[in-house]
Amino acid sequence: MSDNDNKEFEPTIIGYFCNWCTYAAADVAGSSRLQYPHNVRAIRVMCSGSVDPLYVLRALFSGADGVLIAGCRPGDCHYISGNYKERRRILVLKTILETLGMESDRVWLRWVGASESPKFAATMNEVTAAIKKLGPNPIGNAWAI
Amino acid sequence: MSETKRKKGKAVLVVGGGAAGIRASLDLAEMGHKVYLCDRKPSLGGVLVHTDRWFPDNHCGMCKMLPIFSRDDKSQFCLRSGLVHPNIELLPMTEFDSVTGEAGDFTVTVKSAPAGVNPELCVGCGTCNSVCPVEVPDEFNEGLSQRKAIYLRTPWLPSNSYVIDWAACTKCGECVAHCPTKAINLSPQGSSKKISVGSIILSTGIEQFNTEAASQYGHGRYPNVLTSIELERLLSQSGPTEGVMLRPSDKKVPQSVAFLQCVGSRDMKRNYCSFACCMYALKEAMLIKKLYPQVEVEIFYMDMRVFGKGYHRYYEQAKAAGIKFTRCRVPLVKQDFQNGDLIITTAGEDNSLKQRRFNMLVLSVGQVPSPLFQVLADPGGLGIKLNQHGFCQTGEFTPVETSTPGVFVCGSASGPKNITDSMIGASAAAGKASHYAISVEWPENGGPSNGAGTDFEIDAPAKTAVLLCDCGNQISSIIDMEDLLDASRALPSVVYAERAPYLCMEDALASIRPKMDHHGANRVVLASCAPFLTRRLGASIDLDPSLIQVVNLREEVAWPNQENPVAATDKARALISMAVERLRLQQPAVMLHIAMNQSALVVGSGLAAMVAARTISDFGYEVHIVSREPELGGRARNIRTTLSGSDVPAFLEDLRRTLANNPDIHQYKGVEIATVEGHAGNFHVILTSTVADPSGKDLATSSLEVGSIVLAMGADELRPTEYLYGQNDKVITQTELEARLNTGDLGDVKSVAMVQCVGSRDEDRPYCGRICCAEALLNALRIKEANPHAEVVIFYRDMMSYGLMEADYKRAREKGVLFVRYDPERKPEVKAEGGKLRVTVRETALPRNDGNIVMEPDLLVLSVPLVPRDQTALAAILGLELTEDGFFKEAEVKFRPVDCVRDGIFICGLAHSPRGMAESITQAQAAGQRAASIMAKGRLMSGRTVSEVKARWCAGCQMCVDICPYNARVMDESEGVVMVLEALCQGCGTCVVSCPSGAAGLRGLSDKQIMSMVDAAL
Amino acid sequence: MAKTVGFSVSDGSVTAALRQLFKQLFEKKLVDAMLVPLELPSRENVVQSLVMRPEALDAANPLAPVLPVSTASIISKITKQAPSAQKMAVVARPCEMRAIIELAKLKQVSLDNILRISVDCYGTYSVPEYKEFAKSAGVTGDEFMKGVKSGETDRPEAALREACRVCEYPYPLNVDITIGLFGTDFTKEISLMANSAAGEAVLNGLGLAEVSGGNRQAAIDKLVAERTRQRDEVFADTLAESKGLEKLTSIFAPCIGCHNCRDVCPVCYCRECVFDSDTFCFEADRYLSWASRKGALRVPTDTLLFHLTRMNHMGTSCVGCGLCQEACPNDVPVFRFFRLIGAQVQPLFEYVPGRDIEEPLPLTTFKEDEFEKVGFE
Amino acid sequence: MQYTDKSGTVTCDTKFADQIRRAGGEDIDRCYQCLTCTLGCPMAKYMDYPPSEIIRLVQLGLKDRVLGCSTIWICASCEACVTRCPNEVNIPHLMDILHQTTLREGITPREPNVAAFHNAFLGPVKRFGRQYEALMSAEHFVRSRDFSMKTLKVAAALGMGMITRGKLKLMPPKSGKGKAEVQRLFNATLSRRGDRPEGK
Repeated sequence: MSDNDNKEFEPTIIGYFCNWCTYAAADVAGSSRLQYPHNVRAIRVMCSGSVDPLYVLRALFSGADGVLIAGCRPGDCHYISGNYKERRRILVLKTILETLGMESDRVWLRWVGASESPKFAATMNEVTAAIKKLGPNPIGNAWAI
Repeated sequence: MSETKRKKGKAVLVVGGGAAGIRASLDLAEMGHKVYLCDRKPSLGGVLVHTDRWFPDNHCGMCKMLPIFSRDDKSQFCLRSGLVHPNIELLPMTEFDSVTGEAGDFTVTVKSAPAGVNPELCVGCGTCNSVCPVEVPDEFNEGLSQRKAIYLRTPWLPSNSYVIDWAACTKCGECVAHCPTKAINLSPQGSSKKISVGSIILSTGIEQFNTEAASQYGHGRYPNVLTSIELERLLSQSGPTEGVMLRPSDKKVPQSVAFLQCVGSRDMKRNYCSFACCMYALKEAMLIKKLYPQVEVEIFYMDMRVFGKGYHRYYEQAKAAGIKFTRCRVPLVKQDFQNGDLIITTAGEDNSLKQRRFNMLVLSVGQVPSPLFQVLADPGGLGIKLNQHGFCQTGEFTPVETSTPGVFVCGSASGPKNITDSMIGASAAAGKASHYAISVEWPENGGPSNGAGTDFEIDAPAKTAVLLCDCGNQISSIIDMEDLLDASRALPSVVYAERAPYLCMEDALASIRPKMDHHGANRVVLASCAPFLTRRLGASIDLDPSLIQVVNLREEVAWPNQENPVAATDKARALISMAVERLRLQQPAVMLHIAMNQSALVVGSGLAAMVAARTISDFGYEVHIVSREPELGGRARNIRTTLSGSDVPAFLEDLRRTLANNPDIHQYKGVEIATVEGHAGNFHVILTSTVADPSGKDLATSSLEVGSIVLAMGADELRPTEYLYGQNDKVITQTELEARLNTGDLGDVKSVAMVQCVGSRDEDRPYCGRICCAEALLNALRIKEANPHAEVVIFYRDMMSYGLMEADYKRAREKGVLFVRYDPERKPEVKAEGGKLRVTVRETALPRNDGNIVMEPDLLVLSVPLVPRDQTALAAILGLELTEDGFFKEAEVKFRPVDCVRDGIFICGLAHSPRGMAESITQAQAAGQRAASIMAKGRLMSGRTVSEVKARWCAGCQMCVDICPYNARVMDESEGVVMVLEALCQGCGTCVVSCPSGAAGLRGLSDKQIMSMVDAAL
Repeated sequence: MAKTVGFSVSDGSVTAALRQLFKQLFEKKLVDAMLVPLELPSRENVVQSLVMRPEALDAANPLAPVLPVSTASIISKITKQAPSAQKMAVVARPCEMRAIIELAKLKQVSLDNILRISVDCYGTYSVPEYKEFAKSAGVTGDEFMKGVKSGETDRPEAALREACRVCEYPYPLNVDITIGLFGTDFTKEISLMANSAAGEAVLNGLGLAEVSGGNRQAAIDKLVAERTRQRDEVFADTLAESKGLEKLTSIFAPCIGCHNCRDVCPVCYCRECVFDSDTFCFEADRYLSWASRKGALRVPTDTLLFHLTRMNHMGTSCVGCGLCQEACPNDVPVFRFFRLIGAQVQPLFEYVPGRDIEEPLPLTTFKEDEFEKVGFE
Repeated sequence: MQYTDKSGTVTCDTKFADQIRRAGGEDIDRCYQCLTCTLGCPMAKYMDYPPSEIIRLVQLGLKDRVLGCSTIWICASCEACVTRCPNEVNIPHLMDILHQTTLREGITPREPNVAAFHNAFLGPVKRFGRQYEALMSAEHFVRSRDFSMKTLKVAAALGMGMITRGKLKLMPPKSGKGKAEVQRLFNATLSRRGDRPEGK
């Protein structure tokens, strides 16, 4: 990427996408030629419920500007209830970050079903715009933590 | 027929690839049969792919149909994207043509439509579509949007290549000129081929009622009159409005929506009920309410047929959500030409006429038999018999068998159905069809697995090849491929990187493994297109799939970034680097299995238990029937005949004899289950006696080792507490009436009143008894038969004469049975006066009079529901959950209706929900098939991505055990640590997160791999 | 099940009365063993000890205001492998008892044959503070209680550990027997309350007369109100000092990654911590790549990540005993953060750690209709 | 079985219901009270019982109410109901049967004017084999017994207008070739009424 300071800040966002729903939506979004920002680097996981808050923290501490976890809509989880359990964990994580003033808004959880490619693209737009607004993740450059 | 005498073919043909066809094919394939699955359309899924969510829980869940065991060689992605199974050969755009031979040895000629696009060459780039000048209405969106003449049938690219609509194609040749892989041929020949199969399953489904035959509703003339499927598209994100409900005329969100029920059903031409429309209307209404709470939604209906498991509760939820219900059949629809609103006349409280205006109107259109049935019925075809309505004729005791031996039917082909019942019928049909086909031999390693013999040594250092696909120029025109090559080569562990114009072409694929060997590479990154597509490619490389990583450069990077090549190249670099990093830490898969005990336990004594037992033993497995009752037969012993006039005692006797004479079937009477330990494949069951004196010979004192368990316990008729039951001997239940009819001691009965929904559909028991309306119809008809002058009045709330039973409802009316609807707020009043019963019911058909019908019947018959026995203890023993109504919970309401959440346990009959006899038999056959199916392989194989425990780290807290939805984690009490039953593990990884230490891990996607990928991404 | 009996105190020594009570439990064969704080011969500390001979109870000092190790950790050590067939009473403070319940849910403690006896708790000193206190005091338990007048506190309060000063659960939740001091004149009589069938059986075995609860609740309410006030002050201070990455980094800057806080935490039960695992072993190149991205890299790495992860893991179960803070060699206010986080996350699930063995751990369960704003549809 | 409401208690007359069924109304039993007929009926708002209720009254054997209602005379036989009825209940035909039954039983029609017209209409048809409007008008005039000046004036004005425009022929129609057939039809129909109620 160019180091040109005048260039608009382009965040790097780690995406944890569920294999069954969100990743399917991502595929359809692509094949429908929906245009959406490039900032999310997706890791395809089997279930949103397998995303450990530690993975989220690790991404933020390593310098990701945001993290998006996306999975099946509530009730649609291929593994019955993984997304419900994830919802609680991410709630705890975001509460901790919020309490400590650590920009909990950098962590996103979204439900995107397999037939929701427009929502997938919209979510990409939404999360990218929101993280852009937040600016670079200060943890990314903090060497002393 | 005995197993040895039966002829067996090499495969099974499944005609029709909707939900039922997929289910039947998967069930057969899992039993080791080769399956041909043909469909007229270019893609599978039938009506399901048009809809996103289904009643009664508003959830998706097609993927839950997919096999639980040995899942690695099969689709492991959304079924909308396609079906992959090593034993299933898909024949898209292919129709049944003709057949010769007989059961066990059919030769079927199937006819494939001319394929203008060669699926082997089509890479799905879509160039053809973009240059095609023809636009026609898109049937995927029910004509609410346009498509080209060369197009994708559904938006889910991975499953299907482009197809040509010959009716629309002008053969201008633009697509041919532009196709980069020369995949298009505008004058292809259709082809036909002969396939040799032992049996055939018809899952051809039904057609949607053509609204031209109901022109009074204005569909097709008035833009804002939609069919229910059209509404599905309007509510779908993959639909023409991206899920925003915009009415067609002015593209505004309608503020009022009305549903008209029974369009194209329950009339003289279609004397049946379409089964699913009440529920799908409720579901659509609920979706609208959820998305647009301010929108007024009203349903105009005649009877709300909420007869299924959980349906009545759903209906109540809908009412609570503010959806309005008005009972009337709207005669016609007018349009306000000023604004496109629809005006209908509806009934007020007192049958007065009310003009109503709605912004949008939805027709709950019925299901009609497919014209294809006529072809199948043709003596030159399969010669199957059709019933009076034009559906495949089946028998009450042979619910999935057609009149032609070796030909079976499931789904709506034998009468309208919903998803649940289609799934049940499909498994039952698969079980039957299975007996006419040989099993494909299961290889030693547990299944056709790719590259299993050529795995690399564990712990050998990672040496990775990176292969970049240009996809013609689809990828390379956006992404700087040379830059990507350089970046890839610089990554740790990468031994070589190169690009190919088309990685998916035969020659490119064939060269991969030799080149890898040449470079000493033992892992490969394929940077090409969607992983679902590339799966096919991966399968043709002779390599353990665990050592292949796919980067989706096309759909994920190039296509969404057509205007931003620099960013796309950046992203591509990151994704490749992540994949390389993941592979660097990846070890070859170790597939594990658990041995299977090939015998089954059936719990229960009724019809369902007996049928399930026979179904399993038909596969040659040992069966143990365990019941608390002293003899088999259950409630069916009291039934002489059914609405279709079947001879129940003869069937029961035959069943009883078959079970008794089979040395592989062991009956344990007067016992119950004390404990169940173990898991699918190896259940250890201990039985205890329920009888005080343990000297009886039949009493089991020993334990049983079984591989699967079928729950088929019965239910009991409710003892009502209302309407003087138990206080007056003229007040009896339907079962008691039936007993009297059977013994003929009904006496000189001249007047009979029946009250429906006694003790059901109320606060205490908010479910429909499902079979009580059928019982009432049957008994009313029998009374009328015996004495045509007898007065028979049925007081009902909603006649649940769903599906083909509608004809019986009509028959009863024609025979003079009077049907009087009562309002649950004003229940019938019953008094005993001077030796007479006096029944007073408000006559709702004459509302203005506010009068009552007063009867002094000789008998008052109460239609009470079946109530499940208290199964709390058994549920706890089995580790299963009960529904709020006390029935056993299935793994998934729609797609896995006979499976339990705990693998290896299946439910049927009244343990699942109240069901009619044919329905119970079907479900028992399905449960039996499923139970036998998991035993078929003799062992259960794990997938490649499974969880594991580092024993030294495990503190034994068992949070993972509690959290695992598959009971794949168990406590090893002797070691104090948790262990994984790999074959049950589905690899979801929830356990890994629940474990605060590093004890739980996911083999194939470890913490370390993920964190390394994160670093690689940044 | 709620039965309250009176136990008279002679000579104004509540400690002597408790020793007598404990001995009676042995004499009447109501228990076979007892885990109870005994004063060390040096008198400098009071530590949990496993007593099987009643005469050892002469050193029992359950009211001594010190908490060197959480009893929950000890009970886990004793019962995890296999519970004893003998009946063992455990005498411990409310926070320890709550941690025991959390560990029982996590299968790290077996409650089989355990009789849980807890005391109303006025707080504890740090071990060094206690050592000072013990120098001048006679029987430390009695000496400490002298400063407490029916729920009023004067002298001891200021020196109490911060965790105790902000504790809103000074009374036991869900134990078998509560030794009630709040709202009683404990120089004359204390009350024993049974909260379970097992507890009631023991009280019946002692053959004591039933008494009314007195004004216990009022005393509790008063104390809790005061402590909640102090808690909120501490929360406010903590937030003022730490909110935002920069301040947070500086607060945690003294952390040397010794993990003492984890080791003493009663509910941090892992056999081995994920931070000691393979997941956190990296090649040199990985360290260098981080350093290159940030310009420099503090080592040992991940000190703040460690604390955040522990908050994620234990935040819902933290009972607020404060031992983590005691254990920190560099005075990182770890406890303050854990209490703060606990106070945020536990109410989300209406969860009070240690309240009820039947309540599932919040992260092992879910409801379908909840938190719809998180990951909204 | 009885039916009771504000206006009293009636014992259901099953024989009456059977009589109507035998007279060609057996299709009423197919009715499931969906109200399509009622909601689509252009005359419903003028009726005392909408069509769906007429069916139920017949089923219940509430003879007096059915035969004494205005609905059966108000029905315009437009056939909108039977066209849309899912059970193809021929309601206009039912109405005809009920007309005949009322007249035959000597019950005073609730809408005498309509009944009068009914008879006035059929009289000339039977006599001439086709309609003779002038005679029909005269007969209706007499049968309806409404000799008020107001009615006379309206009728005179209407009649004159029609006569001058050639819409109302004063001369009787010539006995055409259809006459015999029509009369045969009448006779055949009447002779088939073997099922008329006892004593009538």
